[in-house]
Amino acid sequence: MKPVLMCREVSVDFDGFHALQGVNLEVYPHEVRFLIGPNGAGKTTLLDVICGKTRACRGKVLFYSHDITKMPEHKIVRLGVARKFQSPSIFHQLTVWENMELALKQDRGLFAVLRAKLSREDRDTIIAVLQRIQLFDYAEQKAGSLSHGQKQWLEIGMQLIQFPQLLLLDEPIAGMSEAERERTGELIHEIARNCAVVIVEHDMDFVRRFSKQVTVMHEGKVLCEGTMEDIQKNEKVVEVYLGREEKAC
Amino acid sequence: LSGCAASSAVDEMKEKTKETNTSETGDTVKVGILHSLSGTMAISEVSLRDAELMAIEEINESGGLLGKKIEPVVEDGASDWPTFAEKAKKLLQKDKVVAIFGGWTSASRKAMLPVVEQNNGLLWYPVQYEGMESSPNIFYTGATTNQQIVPAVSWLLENRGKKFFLLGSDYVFPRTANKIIKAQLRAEGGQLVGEEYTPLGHTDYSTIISKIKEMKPDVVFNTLNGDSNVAFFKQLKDAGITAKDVTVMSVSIAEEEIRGIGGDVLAGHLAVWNYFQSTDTPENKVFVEKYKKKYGKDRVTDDPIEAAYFAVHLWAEAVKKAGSFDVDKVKKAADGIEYKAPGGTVKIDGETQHTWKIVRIGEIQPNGQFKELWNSGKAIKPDPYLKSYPWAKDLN
Amino acid sequence: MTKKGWLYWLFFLALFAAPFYLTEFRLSLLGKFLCFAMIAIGISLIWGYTGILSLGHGVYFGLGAYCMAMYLKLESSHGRLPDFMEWSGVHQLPWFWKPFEHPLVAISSAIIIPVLLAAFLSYFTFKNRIKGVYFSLLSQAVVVVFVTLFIGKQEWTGGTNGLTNFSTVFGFPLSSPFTQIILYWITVCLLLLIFLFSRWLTVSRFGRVLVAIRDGENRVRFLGFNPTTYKVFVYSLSAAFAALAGIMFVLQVGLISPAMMGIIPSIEMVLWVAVGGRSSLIGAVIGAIVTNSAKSFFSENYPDIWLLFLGGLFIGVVMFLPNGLAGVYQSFKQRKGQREGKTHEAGSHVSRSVGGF
Amino acid sequence: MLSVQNVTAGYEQSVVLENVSINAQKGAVTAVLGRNGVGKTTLIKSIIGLIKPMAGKIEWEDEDITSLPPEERVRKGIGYVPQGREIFSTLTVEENLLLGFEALSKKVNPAQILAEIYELFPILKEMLHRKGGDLSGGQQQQLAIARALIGQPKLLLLDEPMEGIQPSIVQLIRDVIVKIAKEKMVGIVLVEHSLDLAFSCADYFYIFDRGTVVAQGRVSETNMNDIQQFLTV
Amino acid sequence: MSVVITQVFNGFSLGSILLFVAIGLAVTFGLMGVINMAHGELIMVGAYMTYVVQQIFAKYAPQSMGYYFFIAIPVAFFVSALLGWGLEKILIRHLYHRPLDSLLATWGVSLILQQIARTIFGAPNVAVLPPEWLDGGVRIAGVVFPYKRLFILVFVILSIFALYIYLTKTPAGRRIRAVTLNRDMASCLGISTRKVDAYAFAIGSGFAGLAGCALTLLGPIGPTIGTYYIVDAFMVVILGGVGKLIGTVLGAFGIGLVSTLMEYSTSATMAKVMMFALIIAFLQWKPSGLVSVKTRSLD
Ligand SMILES: Nc1ncnc2c1ncn2[C@@H]1O[C@H](COP(=O)(O)OP(=O)(O)OP(=O)(O)O)[C@@H](O)[C@H]1O
Ligand SMILES: Nc1ncnc2c1ncn2[C@@H]1O[C@H](COP(=O)(O)OP(=O)(O)OP(=O)(O)O)[C@@H](O)[C@H]1O
Ligand SMILES: NC(N)=O
Ligand SMILES: [Mg+2]
Ligand SMILES: [Mg+2]
Repeated sequence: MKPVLMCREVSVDFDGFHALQGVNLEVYPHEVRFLIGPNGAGKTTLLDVICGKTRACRGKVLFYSHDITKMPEHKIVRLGVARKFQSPSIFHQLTVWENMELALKQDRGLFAVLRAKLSREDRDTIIAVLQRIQLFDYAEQKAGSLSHGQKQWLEIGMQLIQFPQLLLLDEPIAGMSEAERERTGELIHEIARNCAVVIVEHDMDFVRRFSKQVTVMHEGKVLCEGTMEDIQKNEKVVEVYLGREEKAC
Repeated sequence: LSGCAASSAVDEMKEKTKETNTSETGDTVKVGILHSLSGTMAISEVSLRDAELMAIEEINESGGLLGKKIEPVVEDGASDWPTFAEKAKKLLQKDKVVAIFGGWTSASRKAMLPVVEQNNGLLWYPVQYEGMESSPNIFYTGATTNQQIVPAVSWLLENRGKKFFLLGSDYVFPRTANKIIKAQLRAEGGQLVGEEYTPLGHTDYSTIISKIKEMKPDVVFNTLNGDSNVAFFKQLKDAGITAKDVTVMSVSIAEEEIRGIGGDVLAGHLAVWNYFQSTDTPENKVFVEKYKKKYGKDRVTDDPIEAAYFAVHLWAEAVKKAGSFDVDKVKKAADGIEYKAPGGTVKIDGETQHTWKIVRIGEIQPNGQFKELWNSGKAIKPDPYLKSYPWAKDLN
Repeated sequence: MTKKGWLYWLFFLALFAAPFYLTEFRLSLLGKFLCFAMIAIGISLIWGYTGILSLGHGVYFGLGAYCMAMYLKLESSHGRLPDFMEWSGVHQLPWFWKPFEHPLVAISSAIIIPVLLAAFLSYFTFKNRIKGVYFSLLSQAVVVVFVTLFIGKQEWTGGTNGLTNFSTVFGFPLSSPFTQIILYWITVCLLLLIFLFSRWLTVSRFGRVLVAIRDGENRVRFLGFNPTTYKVFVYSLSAAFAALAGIMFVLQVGLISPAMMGIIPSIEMVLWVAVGGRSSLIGAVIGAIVTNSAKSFFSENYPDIWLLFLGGLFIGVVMFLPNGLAGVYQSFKQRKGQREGKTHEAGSHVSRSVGGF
Repeated sequence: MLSVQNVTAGYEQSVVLENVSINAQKGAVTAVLGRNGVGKTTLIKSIIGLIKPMAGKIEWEDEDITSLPPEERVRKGIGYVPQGREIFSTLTVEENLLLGFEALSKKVNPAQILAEIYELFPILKEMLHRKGGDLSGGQQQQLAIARALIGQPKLLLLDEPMEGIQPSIVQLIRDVIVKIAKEKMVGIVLVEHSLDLAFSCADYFYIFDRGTVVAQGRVSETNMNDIQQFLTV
Repeated sequence: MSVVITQVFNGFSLGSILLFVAIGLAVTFGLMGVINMAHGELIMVGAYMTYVVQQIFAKYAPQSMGYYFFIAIPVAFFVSALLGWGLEKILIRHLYHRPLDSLLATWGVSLILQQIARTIFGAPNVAVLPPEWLDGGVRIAGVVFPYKRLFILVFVILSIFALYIYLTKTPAGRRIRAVTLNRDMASCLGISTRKVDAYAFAIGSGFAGLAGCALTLLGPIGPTIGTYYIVDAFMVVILGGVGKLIGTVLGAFGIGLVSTLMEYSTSATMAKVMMFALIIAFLQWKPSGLVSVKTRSLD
């Protein structure tokens, strides 16, 4: 099977600080790939490189057969790469509904948008997604007045509605309660039926529960890859990341 | 909004019903005073308003005009040309003034010109300017080029030297003036060693002063306007150039401007005008005394102030002669009218609607006053198109 | 919605009928203010909706006005060289003046030139992701460049004096009240068209993209929109409005000079919109009319100290009416709505309602 | 110690907290639990003073602080780690830390306090001269906690302090929380989503739903499973 | 050769003036984010204060006239600072969360201040006679370096140095920067943001006053002088890069040198056009100025 995403020897420098040093990563369709690693390992930076926010100084990023290493952000998105940021980034002045409407999969050209009408299906899709993320009751509210967790949900919703082929999630369950984590996890697996997902997460219970394949990063490099069990056995991972207690679980 | 429009509509409607042709109903007659009271030009123009108001007061004190009191309507042109046009229109159409006294910059005059022509109004413009104009609805009481610049250049060539450096603000008056000066230099054997223009409001002259130093001219002919003069002269002095090294002849620096620069800084430099506060006539003694008494003893009079002042009196004389405030009649009557102005007798030239004036060259003293070095003796006939100067033939 | 719609139509009807209840002078002022209102709508689009504060719209207004004025100048020169060129020592009409003998060329370039300039500048500026105050001040630099050039190139532009003293347009005398009233009506029609068009833009999804750009431009990118395209489009559109305003301004006022395209007028344009309420189109229109009426009123009645009143007005609006005059109406409506709407749950209806107008 | 009495608070258009009363004691960890959007952050912001309550009273060490601005509450010994970190992004890590000293009115030896902090969060020492905004999410969170600790508060408000922090450091921070509570007799209000985590260090808990307290009690006397119901939908 | 030296000196001299008018703005705009259109009028206040001090000296202490400038400097600073402080207390304070509104309000303030100056001091310019010991200049290799220019150069360098130290090396400066970055969080760390805001704005305004004082040596003093400098001052700050003093310094001297050079080889008008066109072009290349503070945050 062809990978959805292929990172080859991706490196990033920030004024001499090597945030990524030759990262290789392959993600296959329908895969849910967890990305873990100590704070500052470079996980967010890697996602940034994939979605075009940060430019790699070396290496290549391929999305299917497209070389997206140097593509402008919006073109990458149009190819089908969606990204949820670590801190919620939604449009505060627009209502929840309007946020969803903008995120709809659509022709994002100027003239298409000028003519755009909300079709019945679009409306149904939005309503369905809103219900799924439990924000239907808030549809008319300004997104800025949602609580932190609700904003997280809204942003996830906005990614869902794009029906992407690759979904990048940076700590999607931060600030969610246990039940909600559960639901998010299920949601992610549901999504994975149609697309590949890369998730950065620090909650080990969550990772354990929902992961198949986990990639561990450390100091800008991939430390190891494997199932959660494999990884828990890795001394180095325990030392730099999990800590003794986690291992014991 | 519709409420606001409606209410203004109501008062307009009232106006419309009682509307007659002019404002001379009752026992007052309105005249407009339109100068910049705010913005960059206010530094010069506010004094003109004061002078005009004083003249109006004089006329009213001596019984008014044709049995009516003159009522001035003051408007602010705000140093903005479209505003001048708008206010002129307002004065003529709404207030029905019989005459407007106003303007300083040529741009403001050009903006008012179509308005007064279309509404058949009367504008009295009191400042020296670049000539090449003679509107049937404007009277020009400031000097035109042959009453200021042309004689000054001749005098300089005779008395100070041949090498001229031209410095001016980048707008119509200096550019036109310099074009004339260049033609005159060619005709009278002068030499042009440099010509520079700076944007209005320019305040750093170090580079230009370096150029002046390099060119070593005998004379800098200065047509800078407004605040730039302050910067130029202060910095010229700092650069160690005194009036002995290079004489600067200015056409826009009068007593009022000197006050804002400091007489020390300017001492020894020259200016050409038709009037100085120090001009020795009996009329001037009275005028200066009155002006200071009215506006404060630290105030000074100068050429544009005088021209604004006697403009009101000239108009009054013309009205008296016409026996009417009607614009056409006043215009007709104005030809040849004389008035003993503080700077000497002035006379209206009916053909060009400019005034005959005496030309004076003065040297600036540390106390901010002028010492007259030369004058033309008799009033010179205005010639805005320089028709009587052969070298000026191909200027237009 | 319908009630609001009624108010709009009433407002424009009142404008239409103005020649019947205003004197010639007041009508000419109102005509001028309506030109300003056109600019204000454009600024509301870019500032209120998209978050781009331009301090340089005087340039687009000025260019439009100059193009029209060139035609008028040539028409009133009757084949001779325009007067200011004669004084400036130009002996032949410069080549780029020639096309402006044709009214259609003049009018179309009055729109096209400013729009091209706006598109050119904004394309590079937005592509290079210059935004916020950087953009505002950069647009101010553009003003300085153009004003200085227009003043410096006196022989081509009339310098500080600008272009003035026109007599006719298409053979009709500009000074006749009849011509002025026709021009006024054309202005009202254009304003109405601009208003309707802008309103259509803002209530569409396009309008929401603009607001999203204002909220967070980078986030918009990650939804697959290219903000540059959108920003260049609205910016150029607002330049077109300003240019149109310039054309009508010259026809009605009979004068254009660099002072009208300078820094101060450019800032004032923004002030009108702020006074009216920046994210409200009708607010912008009302702001332009009210601010300029206030300016006229204060300066006519208190020529010596009117700046104090005007300054006070700006401060007062900012302090007490953060959303401008339109904000007053909206908060009034909201308070009323809150009283009435307590009963039904928020969000129970997903019908589209669009914020602001 | 800290006593929030019948507080009603919210934002311009909406009331979020209604008639909420809670207490927090010195030397104890008080956990505040609840689903998303129930008003936990609003409560914390009311305590620190970023939101003015519409009704009710907040007392700290038997003094009414309801109408004091945040800075004065902080100087009275209340420390705050906000949700979302709120690092000064263009200031260096060092400057961010130094700002922590603003809360202290008495003279202290900064070097000693900083040394303790570096021991706790070694990564911060490495990044001392980097801009706060350039740090990774977890690094910023550590910085935010460190910054609050520097002020040596007597009451520490922690709004989801573990968000985005790697597991080994989560354990560390939890230990720190317990330690300063017990050893330095600091009162701690901890907003936390993970029931496990909260119960592993808290003494007392409050559970919120829709802006009111729906359950409260001692951790030692409560069965975790009993309260799960409040946290699920 | 002497031409080159003169022009370079002129460039630095122009740069020093630009820097002076921009220092205060670097604080109020660059750091605090207030688009202070009344900055020019604060300069004006400084200039008028210098005039007032001179008048007082002329009246009461004509024998020590030479030293009036040393009194004028602090007076200009403190009066402008006080005005800025009041402005912040009454007006700006309400506008921190609406930065672009500050443009509108301060524009109103500038209109009012101009009108007040016109009412108090009259519409025409007033004259300040520079102290005699600043007359003349040193002559080195045939080139005259006027004392006033040198004085301003030294004065501005000292001012910027003092400001730099204050902002980066003192807790007070750190507080200012923290407050301007995140007002709420700063107050939650125990900083009293109101005080800090007012002080910072007062300091920025005070520097505007100093600039006004220095400008009396070279230029006009009238109600509208502020309008001549305001645009240049903003250009210097954005060219240098918002939020960094060193950028402001580079921006000022850069503009000074380049525009003097261009003025020498073309004309003042063309130099102005080209200078502004260059600034526009330069920002295309470096959108956040010569020295920029970027972080990875999304916006
Ligand atoms: N713009 C930048 N300038 C300097 N250093 C940076 C910049 N961006 C990131 N870094 C550094 O690069 C490293 C990787 O950061 P990144 O955000 O990718 O970490 P992360 O793995 O997402 O960590 P976390 O789990 O804490 O979110 C960090 O040490 C961070 O300080
Ligand atoms: N700035 C605001 N303006 C208006 N309403 C707000 C604002 N911030 C939060 N709210 C509303 O207040 C309610 C409570 O928010 P709060 O942030 O206190 O929740 P929380 O319990 O901290 O949730 P989370 O676990 O997601 O952080 C939410 O419903 C939210 O919509
Ligand atoms: N007419 C003048 N001096 O502009
Ligand atoms: Mg991260
Ligand atoms: Mg919260």
